[in-house]
Amino acid sequence: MGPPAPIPTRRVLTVTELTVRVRDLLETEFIEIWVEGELSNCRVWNTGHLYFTLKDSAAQVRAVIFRSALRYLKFKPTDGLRVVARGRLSVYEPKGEYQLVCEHMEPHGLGARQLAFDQLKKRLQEEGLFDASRKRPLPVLPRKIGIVTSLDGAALRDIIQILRRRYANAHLVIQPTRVQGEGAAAEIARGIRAIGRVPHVDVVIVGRGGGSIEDLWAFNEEIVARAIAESPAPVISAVGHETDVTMADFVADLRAPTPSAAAELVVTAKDEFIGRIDSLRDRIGAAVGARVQSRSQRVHAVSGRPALAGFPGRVAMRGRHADELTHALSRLTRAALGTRERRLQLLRRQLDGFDAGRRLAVIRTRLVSGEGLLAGAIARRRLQASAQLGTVAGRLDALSPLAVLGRGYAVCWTGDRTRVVRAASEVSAGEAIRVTLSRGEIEAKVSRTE
Amino acid sequence: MTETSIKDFEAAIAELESIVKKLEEGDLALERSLALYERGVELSRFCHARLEDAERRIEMLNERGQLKPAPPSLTDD
Amino acid sequence: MTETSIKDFEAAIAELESIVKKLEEGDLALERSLALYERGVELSRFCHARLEDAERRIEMLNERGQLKPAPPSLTDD
Amino acid sequence: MTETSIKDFEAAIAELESIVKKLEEGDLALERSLALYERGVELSRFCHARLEDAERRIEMLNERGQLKPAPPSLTDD
Amino acid sequence: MTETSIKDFEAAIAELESIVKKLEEGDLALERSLALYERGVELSRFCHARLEDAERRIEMLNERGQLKPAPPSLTDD
Amino acid sequence: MTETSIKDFEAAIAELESIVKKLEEGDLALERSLALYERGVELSRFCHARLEDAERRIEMLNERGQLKPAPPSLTDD
Amino acid sequence: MTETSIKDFEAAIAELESIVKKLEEGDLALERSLALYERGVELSRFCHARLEDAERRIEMLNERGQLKPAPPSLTDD
Repeated sequence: MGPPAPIPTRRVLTVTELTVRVRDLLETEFIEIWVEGELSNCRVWNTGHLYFTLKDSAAQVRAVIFRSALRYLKFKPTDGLRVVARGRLSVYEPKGEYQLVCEHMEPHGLGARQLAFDQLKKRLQEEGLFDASRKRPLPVLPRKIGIVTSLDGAALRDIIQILRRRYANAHLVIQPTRVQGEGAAAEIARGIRAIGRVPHVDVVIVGRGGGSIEDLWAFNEEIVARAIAESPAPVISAVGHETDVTMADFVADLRAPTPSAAAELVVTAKDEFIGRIDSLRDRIGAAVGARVQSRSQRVHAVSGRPALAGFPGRVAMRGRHADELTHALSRLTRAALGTRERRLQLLRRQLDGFDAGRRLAVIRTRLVSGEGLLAGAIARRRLQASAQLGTVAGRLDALSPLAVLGRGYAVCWTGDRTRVVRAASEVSAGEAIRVTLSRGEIEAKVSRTE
Repeated sequence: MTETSIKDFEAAIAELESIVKKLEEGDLALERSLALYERGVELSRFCHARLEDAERRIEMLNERGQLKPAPPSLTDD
Repeated sequence: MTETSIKDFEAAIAELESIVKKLEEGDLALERSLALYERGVELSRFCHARLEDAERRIEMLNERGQLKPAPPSLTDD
Repeated sequence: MTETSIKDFEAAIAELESIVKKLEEGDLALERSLALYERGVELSRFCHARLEDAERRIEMLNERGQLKPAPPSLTDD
Repeated sequence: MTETSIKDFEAAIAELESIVKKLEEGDLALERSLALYERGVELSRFCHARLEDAERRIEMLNERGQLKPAPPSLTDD
Repeated sequence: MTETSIKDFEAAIAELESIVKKLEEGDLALERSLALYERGVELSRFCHARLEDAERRIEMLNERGQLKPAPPSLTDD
Repeated sequence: MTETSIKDFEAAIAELESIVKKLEEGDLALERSLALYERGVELSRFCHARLEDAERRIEMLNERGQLKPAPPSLTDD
């Protein structure tokens, strides 16, 4: 608490000015102060705020704690109680009184340590030791579980019991330490470091059973907090009961309200593990099985589709079509040839029906007949002519005037054969005459006439 | 003998018949009948010659061309 | 012999037949009958020649390529 | 024989038919009918030759690469 | 034989069908139908060759590894 | 057979399905459909082989590690 | 099986979970899902092994930082 600033001389102030300056001064200078004193005149107004006076043997100061802060007090303020109050100064101008506006109040005795605690907490917080980002996840299955606690007390037994129950073959490494009293903090810090050096310790439980704030105090020490922060394995703090929050709790990767709770946090029950793994295993089995099966169905379905399975048959059908066409081709061509052959055959028969020989024979008959008739006709004509001639020639023969000559007569002609000499006188001697006899003629000379 | 030309067989036959007729009627002078007779003989010879000629020609044709004599059936009618 | 041209077989036969008819009707002069006869012989020879020719041709056709009988398979149906 | 060219089988058959018809109707001169007959024989031979040729070609094709006979089921109908 | 190229089986079958149709419609000249027949035979052989090839290939595939028939449970639905 | 590489089971089944679809749509040339068929058989075999391989691997793992047997639906087929 | 090293139990569980997720979400290629399955089996075995691996032991550090078995009073529970 520094001395007030000197007031300039000869500067006359109004009361109000003075009061304001005092107020400003007090309110800027006494922002967070700790005051120790005895409570008196404690009186809760109907606003819920608590008005009281802090006094010691020589002085007193008026104070107020507002309802909002009053709620968080871990004790009930009563007259006569010695307390340490934290707050700031303010001025009640109408009466020129200053008063302490209390933000926090503790029973006296804890005060110094609390202050140290708060300061440490603030420092560590500023260093970032409490940052959520520093918090490491716990191993799912720690190979070895470190325990830093007292061999006495129920805490260790509880932890062991719970771990064994959950995970029978859990491997525990215990670092026995004192957990209260002088030097306990250093021992705990050393223990944490020692555990940190044991291979395969994947998680460390640091803690103790419940007790008074003094009993738990070792876990508020910086040395412990730093040891926790530096631990290579994540640390679970398990100090006291739920209401006690220690520095160790702030720094630890996880805070458990009790050692038993810490044990439960450290390891999931083995059965649950096995169940979980098997369930995962079953799920991948089922998933892959379903996949293979669906694939198999798909393959079989597509392989069995008629378009593929029936393909050879369809090719064969094409073959049948080709065969049919080929057959039709052959049949039709042969039919075409056959038709032609038959037509030709018919024509041939018709042509053969024209018997040239017979035709010739008929003609020959006609010719021969004609020839015969011709020959007959000419022969008859000749005979006719011959007969005609015969008849007339015969008659002529019969009428021949010389027919009598056969009987010995003769006809005497004049020499020129123009006249028949009927009387001797018609000729004279020496004159030539001709005598026609029955056969032949005689040429003669008249030798004499008579 | 008057060598009067003879036209043909038929004319000869006709003249011959007329001569025969004349001769049959008689009353002809010997000379006339002799002349007629001789003319008749001439005509007769002419006719014979013609007939022979015809026969020869027919025969010749037949020989040359193997003209078959008409079968009896044809000549009989 | 008058060598009048002959058109063809049918004409020849026809003329021959007409000649025969004329001859049979008679009353022809011998010479005329002979001439007709000669013509008839000529026609007859013409016809014979034609007939022989025809026969030879027919024979030749038959010899050259026996007009094959159609194969049974085709004629049967 | 008049060796007029023959176009093809169909022309030959058509001509043959017309010849057969003419011949059947008769009344043709000997010469003409003979000529037609000869032509007919020629045409008929031509046609036969063509058909034989065709059959030979078909047979040859069949031999060359066995033209599969149709399966019984196909030939039965 | 006109050795016109054949594109593929389908073309061959199509052409073969058209040939059969033409032959069925008839009225073709002998030469033409023969030519069609020859072409048809060629096409038919082509088709058969292709089909045999195809069947051989299919058989080869089947020999190489039986194409599994789908299990009853799959084919029944 | 075109021995085009097959990438994996999925590619194979996709190609197989597309092939079957094409074949079902029909109207393919013989050659083309044959090629598709061959490819299809190849793919189908590939798929079957892969599935068998997969089943064998799954079974092997189950045997080795005493894991739960696959559900009946997988082992039955 | 790809024998990728497994860091620790946590990694194994995490990978196993991611594999389950991948497999259950589906649409993986067969090969890939098989590989994942095999990996999953491997991981699950690893986890099982790890669970059985730990010795049932309670040790204690003495003042000199040495590990000693814990007194029976602690282990006999």
